[in-house]
Amino acid sequence: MFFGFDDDQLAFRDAARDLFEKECPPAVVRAAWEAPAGALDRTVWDRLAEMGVPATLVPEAGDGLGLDEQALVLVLEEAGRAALPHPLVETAAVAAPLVEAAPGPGSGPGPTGSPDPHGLGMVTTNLGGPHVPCAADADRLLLRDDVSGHLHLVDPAAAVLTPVATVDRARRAATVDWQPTPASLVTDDPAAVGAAFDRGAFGTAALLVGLAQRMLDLTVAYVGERRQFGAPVGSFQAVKHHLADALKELAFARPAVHRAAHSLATGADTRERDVSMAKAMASDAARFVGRQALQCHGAIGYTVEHDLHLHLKRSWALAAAWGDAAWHRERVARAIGI
Amino acid sequence: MFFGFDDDQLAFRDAARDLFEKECPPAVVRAAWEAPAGALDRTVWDRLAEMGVPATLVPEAGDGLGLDEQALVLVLEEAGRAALPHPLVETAAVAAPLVEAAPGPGSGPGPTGSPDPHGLGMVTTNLGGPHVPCAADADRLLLRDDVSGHLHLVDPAAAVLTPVATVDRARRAATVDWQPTPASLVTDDPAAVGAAFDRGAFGTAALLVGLAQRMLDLTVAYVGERRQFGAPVGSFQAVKHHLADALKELAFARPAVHRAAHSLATGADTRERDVSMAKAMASDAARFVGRQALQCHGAIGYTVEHDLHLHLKRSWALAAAWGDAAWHRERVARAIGI
Amino acid sequence: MDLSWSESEQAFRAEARAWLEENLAAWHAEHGGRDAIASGDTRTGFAQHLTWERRLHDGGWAAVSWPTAYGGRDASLWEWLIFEEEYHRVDAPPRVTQNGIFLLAPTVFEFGTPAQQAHILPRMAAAEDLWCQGWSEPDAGSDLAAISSRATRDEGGWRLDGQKTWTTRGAFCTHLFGLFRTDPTSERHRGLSYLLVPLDTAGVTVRGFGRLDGDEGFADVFFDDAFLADDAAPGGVLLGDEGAGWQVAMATTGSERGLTLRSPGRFLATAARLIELYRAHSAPRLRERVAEAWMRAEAYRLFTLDTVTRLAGGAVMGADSSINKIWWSELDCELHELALELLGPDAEVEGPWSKGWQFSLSGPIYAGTNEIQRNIAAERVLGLPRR
Amino acid sequence: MDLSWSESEQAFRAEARAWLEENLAAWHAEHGGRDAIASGDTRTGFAQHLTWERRLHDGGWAAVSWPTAYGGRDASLWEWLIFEEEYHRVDAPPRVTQNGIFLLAPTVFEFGTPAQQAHILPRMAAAEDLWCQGWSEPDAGSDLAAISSRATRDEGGWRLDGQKTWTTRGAFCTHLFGLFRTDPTSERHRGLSYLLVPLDTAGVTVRGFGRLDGDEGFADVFFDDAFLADDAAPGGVLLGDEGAGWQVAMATTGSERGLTLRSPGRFLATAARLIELYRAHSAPRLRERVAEAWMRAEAYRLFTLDTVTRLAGGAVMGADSSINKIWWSELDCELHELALELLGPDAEVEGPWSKGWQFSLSGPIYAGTNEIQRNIAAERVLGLPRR
Repeated sequence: MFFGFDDDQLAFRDAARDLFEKECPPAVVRAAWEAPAGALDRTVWDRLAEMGVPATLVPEAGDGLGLDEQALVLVLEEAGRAALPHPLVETAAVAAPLVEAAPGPGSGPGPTGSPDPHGLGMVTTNLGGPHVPCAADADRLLLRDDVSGHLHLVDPAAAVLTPVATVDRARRAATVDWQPTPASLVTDDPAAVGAAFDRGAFGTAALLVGLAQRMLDLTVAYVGERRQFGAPVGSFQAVKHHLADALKELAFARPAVHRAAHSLATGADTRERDVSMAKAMASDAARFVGRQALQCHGAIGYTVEHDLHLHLKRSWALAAAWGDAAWHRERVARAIGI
Repeated sequence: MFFGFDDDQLAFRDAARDLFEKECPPAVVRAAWEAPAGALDRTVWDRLAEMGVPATLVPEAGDGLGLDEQALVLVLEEAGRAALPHPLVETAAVAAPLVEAAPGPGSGPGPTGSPDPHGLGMVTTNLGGPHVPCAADADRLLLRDDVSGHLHLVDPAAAVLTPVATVDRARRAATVDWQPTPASLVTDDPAAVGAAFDRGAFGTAALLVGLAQRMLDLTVAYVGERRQFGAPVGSFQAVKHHLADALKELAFARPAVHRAAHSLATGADTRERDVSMAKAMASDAARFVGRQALQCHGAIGYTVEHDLHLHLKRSWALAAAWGDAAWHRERVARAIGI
Repeated sequence: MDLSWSESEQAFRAEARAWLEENLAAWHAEHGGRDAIASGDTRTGFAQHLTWERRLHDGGWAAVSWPTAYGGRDASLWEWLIFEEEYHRVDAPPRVTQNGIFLLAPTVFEFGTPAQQAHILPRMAAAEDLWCQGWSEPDAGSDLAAISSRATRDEGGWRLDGQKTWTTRGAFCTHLFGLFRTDPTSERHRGLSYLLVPLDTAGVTVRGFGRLDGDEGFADVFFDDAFLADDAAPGGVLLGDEGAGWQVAMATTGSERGLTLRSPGRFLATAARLIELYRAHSAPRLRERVAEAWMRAEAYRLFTLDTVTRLAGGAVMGADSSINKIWWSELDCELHELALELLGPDAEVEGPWSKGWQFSLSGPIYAGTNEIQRNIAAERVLGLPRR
Repeated sequence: MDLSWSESEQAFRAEARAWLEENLAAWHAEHGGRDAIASGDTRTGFAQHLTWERRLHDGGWAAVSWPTAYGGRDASLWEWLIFEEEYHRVDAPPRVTQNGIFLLAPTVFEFGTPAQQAHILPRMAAAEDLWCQGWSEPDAGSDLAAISSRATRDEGGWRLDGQKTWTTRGAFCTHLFGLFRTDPTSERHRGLSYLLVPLDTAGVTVRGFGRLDGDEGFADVFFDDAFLADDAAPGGVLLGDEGAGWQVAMATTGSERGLTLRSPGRFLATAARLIELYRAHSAPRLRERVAEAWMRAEAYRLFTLDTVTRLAGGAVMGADSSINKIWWSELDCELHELALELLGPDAEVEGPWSKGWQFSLSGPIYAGTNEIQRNIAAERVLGLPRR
């Protein structure tokens, strides 16, 4: 029994953290709010690709890193901390293992010239909900056909994108109108589709843990400096208790996400239940931490000039995407036989 | 528009408060925990009967006080503050108006010789749930026949009582095994039975408001005296916020109970909805205030030597009786068309 | 108890309803339909909303509880409640004149000289003067007494220096009412004065910035040796006595937290829209919470009836305005949270519910954070000891 | 990660399960059936539960993680977790020896001399010496440092004066471990010593009284010039150094709040019983909350696996034991609250759920109130400034 991470996994996380601190500061997230559809800056994505992160779950035989969800989960937490606007979960957790298993169109160097061992590029998907993130920016769209339930890999040029004005503009979301063709089919296996969804829900849970951690960190730092009534705001018991509860909810959600990584990596019978528990707890924890963070920041956090809102709005969107907490609790309820 | 009480109603409340302070101190409640079945001391009840409280809703023509629920509600809040163990709601709110409308057995002086204009004595009922309070102590049992739904007034001697060990022993509860007879019938009118239930739920909501008020008062007094860390416990922000929330929940539940009194007194179309809103809010407020009261008392409140538990356990029992908060919210949901 | 409305109150309601329905439709049409009207917290939307404010004024509905002489109609508190219910029932727009009419005006009625009342109130009701609140400063948020903006006495007026911030709609207003330290030697609550400042005064700079929802609803107001002449306005620029600014301001926070700013009608209307939304997306798991939210909005109405009954009986709004503010601000969050849960994936789309949700999150912060309100309730209502 | 149990751990689980099932049945039979066994917090029940404690000891299960020499079986923390899961799975009785084995023992291992360990631990494991905790005083509850009970140095021992209270099962125990002020000039955390006191010492009076549920689970312990001889026990009556009582005691609160007192197995077993109860009374409105409660029990298990992994790696249980205590105490309340909602009118009947509910309400109070825990988490984990 060992509920922790090995040195390689921790080193992978640290490398990702360094990368995000350098390449994905709040300015990059703000740029993603403003950039026209299709013009998302790829610098941080290219660095991730050089690290092989999008291909984390792809076997070495397929020129991937040959790692599993237990390595990916820590990197995704870091992506959440940075509020990375790019579709990393959609590409690395959802599409890459699938497409590798059933190679879709293309191969060789990625469409954008970014290093890309298996020619997948940056992929987004409608599996997490109708608002497809970075739809106009991605190289490929992994689309579930509502009629057949089958998954297809589609060239964005072959689809009609209708932008959606989302509260978090860095979602860069659109609805997608498209037609499946035999050539675009990736899989018609319901189990494979379900597994892809579960990897997406799990990856989103990891992002939420990272987003929540960052909101908590920002708040702890702020209430330590901000003085009112002649004392740091953080010295008032009400603020202490808000943040102690935020810490608690986050501290107990994180192990659930890590366990889900293990269940997916080992193909445990309980993986659906474990993914749902992780997504439910991470969604609720992120919403709760976000509320405490905003309240403890006060008016200073209630502006678009402060960085908090970048994480806050992302956490709202992701808590609702890939099945909200209630949807996943429902799946847990079935799994425990009630 | 006048959402308040007139001088007579307030004077009636004050008289009841004086009576309870004199005749129903905690010692009387504790005695009700210990007295054998059938041996509940009647002193406070006899004083109430002298005041005419059990006959509050009985017309003057029937030798009652000829008042309505708007007068009764304040007296019931006082009964709650005192944690009166006697079945005042069952007698004054539920049975008296019914039996007066359709005189049941007996009349003239009450069976115990206590002043009793219409010979009803002390009545209890199974309308509020299967555990009939003070079943062995009452003079009459107002029983709903589960088969027909009709209401009967039964002599306790004609029923088999099985005591129930309740957490609040002052409930003095029993289940009742009995047979309806034509002679014992009080009403077969579903509307009358429903109205009797609503008056019971309303009266219980008023008791809960009084119980909660008393628990809040006890706690405010205690945290003002109790010193820890060199300061009164009540000067700590966490304690302040617990009790501010308790105050808030109670302060917003009370007007709902007063409005229910008005709706019943005036026969408003919305009376069912208003009674359910009152019982739901009073039940939740009492449970919430009780939790804060116990937590703010700490270990000192967590003993049977402190009086808090007398009110705490009564509030648990009454929050669940006459339909719990969820049952009444359900009725409100139907009333507002969802 | 008498929970019925008198014939004249019913007539008042009928008149208000008819006027609101007709004029709201006309106002929407005037701007090319409801959807063509932007948020009142944007530059464009503010201008559009001013045309609504002027309609209200022309109809005599801008400030119903004021004397007719000042542009009101001498309505009772009860009639004011009725008007608010009708106003929100038809989903009429937020009042961009709110900080003047709901916050400054009660203070002017209480502390203003007849000359000030005669000058300020009619122009406020007519939306000619547009008032914003200049209280918070970068270092004085919850802790209002930490104000450091100075007003230094000078020949025939005051010289203003300092910065106010989070000033709602400050970038679109013409006037600011604010607290300034007029006694340089004073500390905390003492030595503050309540000044009325035209924003076109030389040395005053306003910079609008985005609230959480991105609208330019906030502003910084910078005072750089700005000279505010005593006669900048008839009746003078000082409201109440010099040095008495704190007491004067507290009267305004009373109305901010208490009765006048957020009436029950507002939340009952939101609850009604939530119930419609629930019917559209049946989600049984939320049924009980929707019913609870409706009950809490209704309980707020009943609590207010109780308050108005007491005020009508001569009582004054006390510290229990603090639990009032906690109640409506948390209720507003829950009403919108439920709507977002009902909307599911569409919750993230810009729209009335997502916008209302973001606005609701400011409720527990503005007008004194709910943490401060809980302190007040505990200390002044329950009498718990201060630290 | 490796979330599988080794073969030896699986064998350990099988052995524990078999022993517990057989002996629990035998113990019930010994007393005329499960329902004939009273609460361990009553005089009768305590005696009945002692026979269970002696069975555990005879089987070598009284303190699995202790060295065999002291009556344990050298089990690893992992095996201890397994044993706890199995113990609660069969719904074995609460440990009336808990305050000795779970609270005092870890401190004895850390601070006791070999002589003290050799004397105290085996007798504790055998339930020959029954230990209660003498910390709280009428004026020292959350504020433990306010202790005023004195131990005055006297020829060959200590003279004890003062009062301890809320001493769990004090009326049934034989020994007390407690904090006494040994330096009369000292204040707060300084000058306290950790003493081991036989309750039959002349001058010591114990008065049991009823907890919230009415059981005689609490006691006052009065010390009236009681002479505690240095040689009252082999190795002496002082645990740790004279005057170092606070540091020694903090080690015990660590285990109280942290790993050893309330293991995940306890709450997983309650959650399993709650799920059965839900199946018996289908109440769809509670389905989501029951699932959430199960998740929280399971999350506590995972959090503990993470903790034990770190402890096994040499880390020490730190201030995060404070959020641990908040989590399980609030979870216990919610699990029982849900059961009562499922039971409806029967919730008020004396029984395992209503008793468990009342006990759960003590969780946020004992072992340092959850308000204190939140302070600790905020100050020591998050590093927020003290007042």
